[in-house]
Amino acid sequence: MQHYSGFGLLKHSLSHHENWQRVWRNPTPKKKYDVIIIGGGGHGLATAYYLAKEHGITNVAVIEKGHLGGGNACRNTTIVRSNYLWDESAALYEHSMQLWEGLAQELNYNVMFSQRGVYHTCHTLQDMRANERLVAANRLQGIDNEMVDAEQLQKEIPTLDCSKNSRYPILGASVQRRAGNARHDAVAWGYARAADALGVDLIQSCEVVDLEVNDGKVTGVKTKQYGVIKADRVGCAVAGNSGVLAKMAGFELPVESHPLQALVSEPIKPFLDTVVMSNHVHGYMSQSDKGDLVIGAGIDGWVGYGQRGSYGIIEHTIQAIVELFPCTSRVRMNRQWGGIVDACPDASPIISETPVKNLFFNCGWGTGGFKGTPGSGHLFAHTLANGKAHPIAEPFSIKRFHDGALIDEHGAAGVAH
Amino acid sequence: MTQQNRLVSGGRIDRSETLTFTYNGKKYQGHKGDTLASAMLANGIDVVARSFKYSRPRGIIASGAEEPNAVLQLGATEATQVPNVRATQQELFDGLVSASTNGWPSVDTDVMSLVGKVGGKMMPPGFYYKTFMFPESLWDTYESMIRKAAGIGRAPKEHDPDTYDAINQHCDVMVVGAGPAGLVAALTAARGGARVIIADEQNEFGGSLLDSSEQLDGKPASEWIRSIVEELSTFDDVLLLPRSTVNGYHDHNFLTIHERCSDHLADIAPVNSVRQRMHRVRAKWVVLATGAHERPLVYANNDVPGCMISGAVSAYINRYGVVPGNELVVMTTNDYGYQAAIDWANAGRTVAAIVDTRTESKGDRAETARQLGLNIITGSAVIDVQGSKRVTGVSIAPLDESGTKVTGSITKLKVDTVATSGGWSPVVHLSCHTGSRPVWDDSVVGFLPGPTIQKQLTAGGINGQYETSVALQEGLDAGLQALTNIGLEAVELVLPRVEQLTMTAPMILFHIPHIKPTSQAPKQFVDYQTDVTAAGIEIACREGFEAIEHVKRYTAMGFGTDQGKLGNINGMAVAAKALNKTIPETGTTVFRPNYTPIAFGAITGRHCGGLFEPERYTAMHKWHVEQGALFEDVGQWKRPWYYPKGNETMQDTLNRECLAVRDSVGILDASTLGKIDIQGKDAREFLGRVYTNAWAKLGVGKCRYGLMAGEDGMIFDDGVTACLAENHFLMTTTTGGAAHVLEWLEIYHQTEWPELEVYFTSVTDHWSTMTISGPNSRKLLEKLTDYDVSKENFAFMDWKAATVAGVPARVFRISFTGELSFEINVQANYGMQVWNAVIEAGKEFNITPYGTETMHVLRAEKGFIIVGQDTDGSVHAYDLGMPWAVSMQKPFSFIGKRGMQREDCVRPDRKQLVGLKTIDPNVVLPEGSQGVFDPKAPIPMPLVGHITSSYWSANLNRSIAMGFVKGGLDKMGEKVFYPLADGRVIEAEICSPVFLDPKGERQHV
Amino acid sequence: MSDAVVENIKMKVVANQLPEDSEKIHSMAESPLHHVDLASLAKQGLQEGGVHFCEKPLMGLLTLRCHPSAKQKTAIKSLLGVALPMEPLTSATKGDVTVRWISPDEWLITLSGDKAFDLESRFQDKLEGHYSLVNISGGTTVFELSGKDAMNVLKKSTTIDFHSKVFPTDKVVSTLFAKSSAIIRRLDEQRFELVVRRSFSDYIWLWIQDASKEYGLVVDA
Amino acid sequence: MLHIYCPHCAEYREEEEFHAAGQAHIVRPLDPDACTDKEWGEYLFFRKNPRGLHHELWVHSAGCRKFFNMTRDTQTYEIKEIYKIGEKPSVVDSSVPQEIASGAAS
Repeated sequence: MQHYSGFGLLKHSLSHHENWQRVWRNPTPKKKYDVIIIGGGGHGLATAYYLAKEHGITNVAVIEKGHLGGGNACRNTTIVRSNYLWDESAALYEHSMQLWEGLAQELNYNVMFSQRGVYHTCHTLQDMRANERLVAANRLQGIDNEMVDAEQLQKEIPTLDCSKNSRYPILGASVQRRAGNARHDAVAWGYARAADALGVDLIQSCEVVDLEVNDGKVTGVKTKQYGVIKADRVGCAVAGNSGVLAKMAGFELPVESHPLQALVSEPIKPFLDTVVMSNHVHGYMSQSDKGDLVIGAGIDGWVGYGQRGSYGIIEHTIQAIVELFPCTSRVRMNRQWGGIVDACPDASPIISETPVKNLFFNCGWGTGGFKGTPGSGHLFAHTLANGKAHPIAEPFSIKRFHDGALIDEHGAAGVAH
Repeated sequence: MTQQNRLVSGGRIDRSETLTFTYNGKKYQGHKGDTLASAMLANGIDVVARSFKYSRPRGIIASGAEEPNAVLQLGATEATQVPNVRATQQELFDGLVSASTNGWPSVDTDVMSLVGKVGGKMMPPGFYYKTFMFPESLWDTYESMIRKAAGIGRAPKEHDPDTYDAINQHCDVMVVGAGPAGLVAALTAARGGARVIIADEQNEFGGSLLDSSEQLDGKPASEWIRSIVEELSTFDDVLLLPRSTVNGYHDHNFLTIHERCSDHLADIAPVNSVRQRMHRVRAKWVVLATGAHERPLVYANNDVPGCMISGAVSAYINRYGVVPGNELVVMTTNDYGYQAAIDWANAGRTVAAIVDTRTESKGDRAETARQLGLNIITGSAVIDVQGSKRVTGVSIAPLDESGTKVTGSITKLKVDTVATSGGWSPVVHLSCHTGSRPVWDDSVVGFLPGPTIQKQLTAGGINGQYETSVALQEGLDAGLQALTNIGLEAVELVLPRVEQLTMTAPMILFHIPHIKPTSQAPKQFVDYQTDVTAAGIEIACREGFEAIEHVKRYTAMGFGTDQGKLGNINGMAVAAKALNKTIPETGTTVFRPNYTPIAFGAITGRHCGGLFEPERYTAMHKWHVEQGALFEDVGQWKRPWYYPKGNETMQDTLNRECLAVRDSVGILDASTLGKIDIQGKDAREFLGRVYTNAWAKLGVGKCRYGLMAGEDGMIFDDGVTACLAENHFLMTTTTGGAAHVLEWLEIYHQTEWPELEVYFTSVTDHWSTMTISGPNSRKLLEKLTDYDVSKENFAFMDWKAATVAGVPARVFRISFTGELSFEINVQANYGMQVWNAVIEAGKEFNITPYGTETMHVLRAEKGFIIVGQDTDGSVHAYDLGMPWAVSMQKPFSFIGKRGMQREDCVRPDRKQLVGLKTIDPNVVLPEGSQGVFDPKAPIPMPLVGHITSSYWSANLNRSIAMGFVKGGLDKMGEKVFYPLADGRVIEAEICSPVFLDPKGERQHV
Repeated sequence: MSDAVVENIKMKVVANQLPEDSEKIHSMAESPLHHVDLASLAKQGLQEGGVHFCEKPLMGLLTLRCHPSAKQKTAIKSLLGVALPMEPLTSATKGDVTVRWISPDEWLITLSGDKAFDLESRFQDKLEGHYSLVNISGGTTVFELSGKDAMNVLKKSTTIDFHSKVFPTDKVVSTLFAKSSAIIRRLDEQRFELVVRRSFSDYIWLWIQDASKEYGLVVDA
Repeated sequence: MLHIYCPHCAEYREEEEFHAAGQAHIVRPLDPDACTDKEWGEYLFFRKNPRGLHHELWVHSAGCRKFFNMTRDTQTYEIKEIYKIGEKPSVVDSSVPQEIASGAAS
């Protein structure tokens, strides 16, 4: 793998950048792999990378029907945090957070992970209780999280309206200072480049049309472009298509796919160097290194695979942002788009074995997918390598929807963005 | 300062009205009818911006929404600042203040440009992914540097003084674009009796006709436009919206239109009027007549001020009477390009040459050019440009047939303006918003709207039809088709005569070769605003970013505020060449709302400030305000939180209110509790199915507390329900849960048990509810009613119809405080007066109004739960230690029964709600504190449950708390430790949550 | 138990909710916008404008829920003096009684405030079978918007199409109004009636003032 | 923005007036106590979630407050049909087993 560095840039600039290597190959698939990962998004690529790096399994293919990182990986609002409530999810997302730290160096690809802090504003006593509960839990779980009062908050974020006269005055906030943003495309590309360098075949524009299942056991995948490709184990990391894949395998999931919208303003001079989320007025915002205000909108209430939702959601979100940041009223919205989130009833993901032997699913991340990418890949790789879940992943089995051991993250944290 | 580029006559500007505007602190003049851009060009302003990455000087390229460079900061005051306004779309008004956004010390002399020159080579696409990684610790520093360079304009620091509006519209036919095609389509539909809306982003209707010197019926186009607009305005059912951009085309023919009502008049809207208005349109049929954008050609140094697209040159001359230079060279791949030269020559300025990349053109426009004696160089191209802040000359060289390489020697020409035309790109943006992908068409050399399920028609330029005569015909056809589709009769309409010009086929060429390979040639810009060059795209492809989406994301092509209107197609062509694929093979381009940017304020409309969300008030709200109550937001309700007196602290107030209730009597406004009237012979059965406890035997005149669970067994609401009569009940719910509970009852009735005879009606707002609580509450009530409210006649958990303060009331003897309590319900129109009467009568008992906080303390002293505070959707009745509220014997398997019996729900070590007494009675545990059994355990510590409710109890003169503890119900007397943020570890003992009057004697007196 | 006993069991509760003496009815009652003192606003405010507003306070409003059998229909007609409108989104008026279709099994009845109890008791006596009639007079109030721009204010506040082709006089819709809700009926070309919930009436009043600014709002006492 | 025909109000209204209530035709087991944890879990949480034709339960929450069913294409968002509670869909995906359209009260 060609090493990236400032000196490299200088060197290449002398040769007019004509000698840069390809970041990944374009292989034609082999007849058989030890592991096939369906889905070339952040989670699939991370899984492939850790399979090769941590478990030495390199006879691996990632099969992507479109292009790498073309799904939710490039459609999210790039927020990374680990301050979840329950021990199980806190452990999961903190595992991910620790992989985020140092990821750029590990991949030799600058994923621009910026630990600029994430604030959850509180607008009611109920909000305050929920966040104080969260902070207290996180501290004992070994996750940084703290409360700040409205006065302190106003100092830290001057453009945020912390006055008493708004409809739902801000009473305080919890803040995880290690949390922040990362460059979403770079995460997918960085993992892809590193996985490819370790020998993983990244097969783009290859659509899986069926799963080859013999007496309850998966033995390969049927693709539109290359026919059947055999595999000992198959892992699905296809956010937005989990239901479709499950249908191929002949079972249903406790998952519904909904449009999740986001939008950006035009680039303006940075005035917000952190991330602010309000579950009560339903809006959250950060400002990218390009100057765009990156704003997350709500989830549409109905199943939708169209990568677009309803305009009403955009209206409500922008109303919330103007309520929180009155100075944005004359700023202009540039572009909106939508992703497809696979939402579980308890707002926690599934990393699990399935009714079909050797077939494993990693899905249902809801709005937690991006921040979970490294951890998800790391744990799913463990599952695929050993045929059983890593202790951190165990609670996230499909089984919990039968025995009732749910990990309900919206109960306490409102909308679990 | 003189407008040196202004023609003495011609154009659609009003020379009699001179307007003064400011650019970068300097005053200039323009005329009514100018855009900021045309006025700047009239004044000979060349440099309007510095480029994002390389800080190169940039000038105005286009005349409309596609302009990438002239993006300015507007606003005369801090509060009225608007970032990133496109000068080509901003009408000039007197006193307009504008400024360029980048460049230090000024946009004309920018020191960063040196960095750009030197460092530019170090900044290929994605360079930041490849560096700033070492040492890891420095990333924050690197990033703050990057952020300093970020952004174009800036947000204001003060609150927006303007108001915005949104209005909903419905129509049969929505016509987007008021060019020749759109106007005819609209008129056809209108004459047929359709309800029509026609919107155009420009200040006046006419579209391309406004920019050209074309004649219709032998008269100037403007006269035809006027006649059409005049007729359209005579129809009641036609809405004409100039200055209105259709920004989004959403599912089921829902469109959003952004109307600028006052941005052309002043910085701030006139009194009582709105600055901008969103129209939310639901249309039966949509006619897209959005026209086309001209493509510039990609050639070396094509960003030097003075390089423009040829259509824009014509527009500035014909519409604004401005010639943006003196010597022009035109480079074109098609006949349209000639028009700029013709208009330029007719304006009396020098055309140095027309450089046609084709071997020849026999078209009418070329013929006209020849007759004007213009110098036409064929089979050649402008391969390079000289000059930095303004074009000083160009290099012209012959190309091979395919246009891929330079074949001969270079001739230099001295010019100050370069106009190029690479053909036109249909404006298919809106047709893509609902997921339809555009389709490449070789004959059009562009993308056309793809198949869609929307009820959509298209006409004119969007179909690749750029001749006025054809556009008019397509407009007519679209109008007629729309009429037929909605079942209306067509009415005849005669189209104007337009000269049909002959044309020679265009050459398919996007990227002009240089004598050096692209990687070594001077920068050839594809996307100006994001500084994406042809070389950059080649690098991306070379590195393996082959999908067009990869190319765009890696290079940032199309991510500017113009969203690649000029650059995307050229970029795809360059990528296609690099990957040696055709353009369709390379991919297609998707567009998303907005077509052009919209102020957040406009989308917010009136839903801001005091109208962001409703504030719900009870009938006694005014009284609470007058008493100086502080309020708690509960759902949308404003509930009195506590009533501070003098300089009491909050705790002082709570102590006073709490003691008053236990010692004498207090009064609470409980009107916000949800109330549902339930009638029908199966009402009782229904209650039995939706509550966890039994209702079969509840007698008339009796009340009972009930818990409501979901099918998963988890508690989501609770409340007291009274049996008013055999078939008639009144259910109360939590304040926040009222709407949800009503819908919950309805969904089960409508979808699962329609056979049950029962009706539910919300009466939350109908009743004013005031709770008088405390040992003196009976004495107080006696003063207000003749009804016998003695213990004997009015038992605990009974309700009675009685007249209170002269008003018929329903009085419930129920208690949430554990004291003797009466809940008086009267028709809300009488609430205020009855409340006053109670307060008056209560004076002798020193009646004390108390708010939600005191209510919470009092109920906690009794161990009563509050759903939402002591529950979080993950606990069932047994977790709450309320088995008495569950009746497993009920014949019908009530909602929640099966759920709460799942494997995980019957674990003995579940977190259970218990009382907690701190060992130090003076310490109040913070709510939310997390408990552990072993305070010495290493982090992460095993958490055993959190504190849900915790208060100082003035009555018990100690702190009290409720919280969850793993297996807590079997751990009475055991210790739990709460390590706090400040390092303290609070020790508490598990106890019953009933801290006061465990026998319940006080409420039974 | 014997039928005789069943007779005596009270099936539903109907009680007069207004003070006995008519003096008190008026002196004690306060409509939701009482504190706004519209009367003074009417005097002080604009006398001309595109939008007129007034509150019709203290009316009698009742919700009728029923799947009426033929027998019940006849009974209800004689009780109300007008037949239940069975066509969706229609209303019927006779004297001071207006009945609005709300849903296939729900109607909103308005009449003068002091007659609500009488109507309730007559239903109790005369109407047999399954139904529910609930007095919601205290929880609801009635606004009237009129004037040449009244429809524009409604278009800003709801997504309903008010074009007379599709929204003739007497048509009724239940819909969202800004971020609250309202039952809207057209009284004539330029007059509309809004039935709104008490707790939201302040919000809706504020909204109407704001949305009417550009046309000029006249308060009618 | 969906434009939805309310079968009770008999006219089209904007999406804002409605709430989606999830997959239609999920019948509450007649004898919950006889269900295994697995069966109850499936009833509670497991859904078809199809890309394509979907039978959904909606309520006209801001209008007549009545629930009804809708067959909608989750890819194109096209509404294929609206039908009342207790009725069966006429537009069905042949690859979907028919039990969804049988007997279900909702």
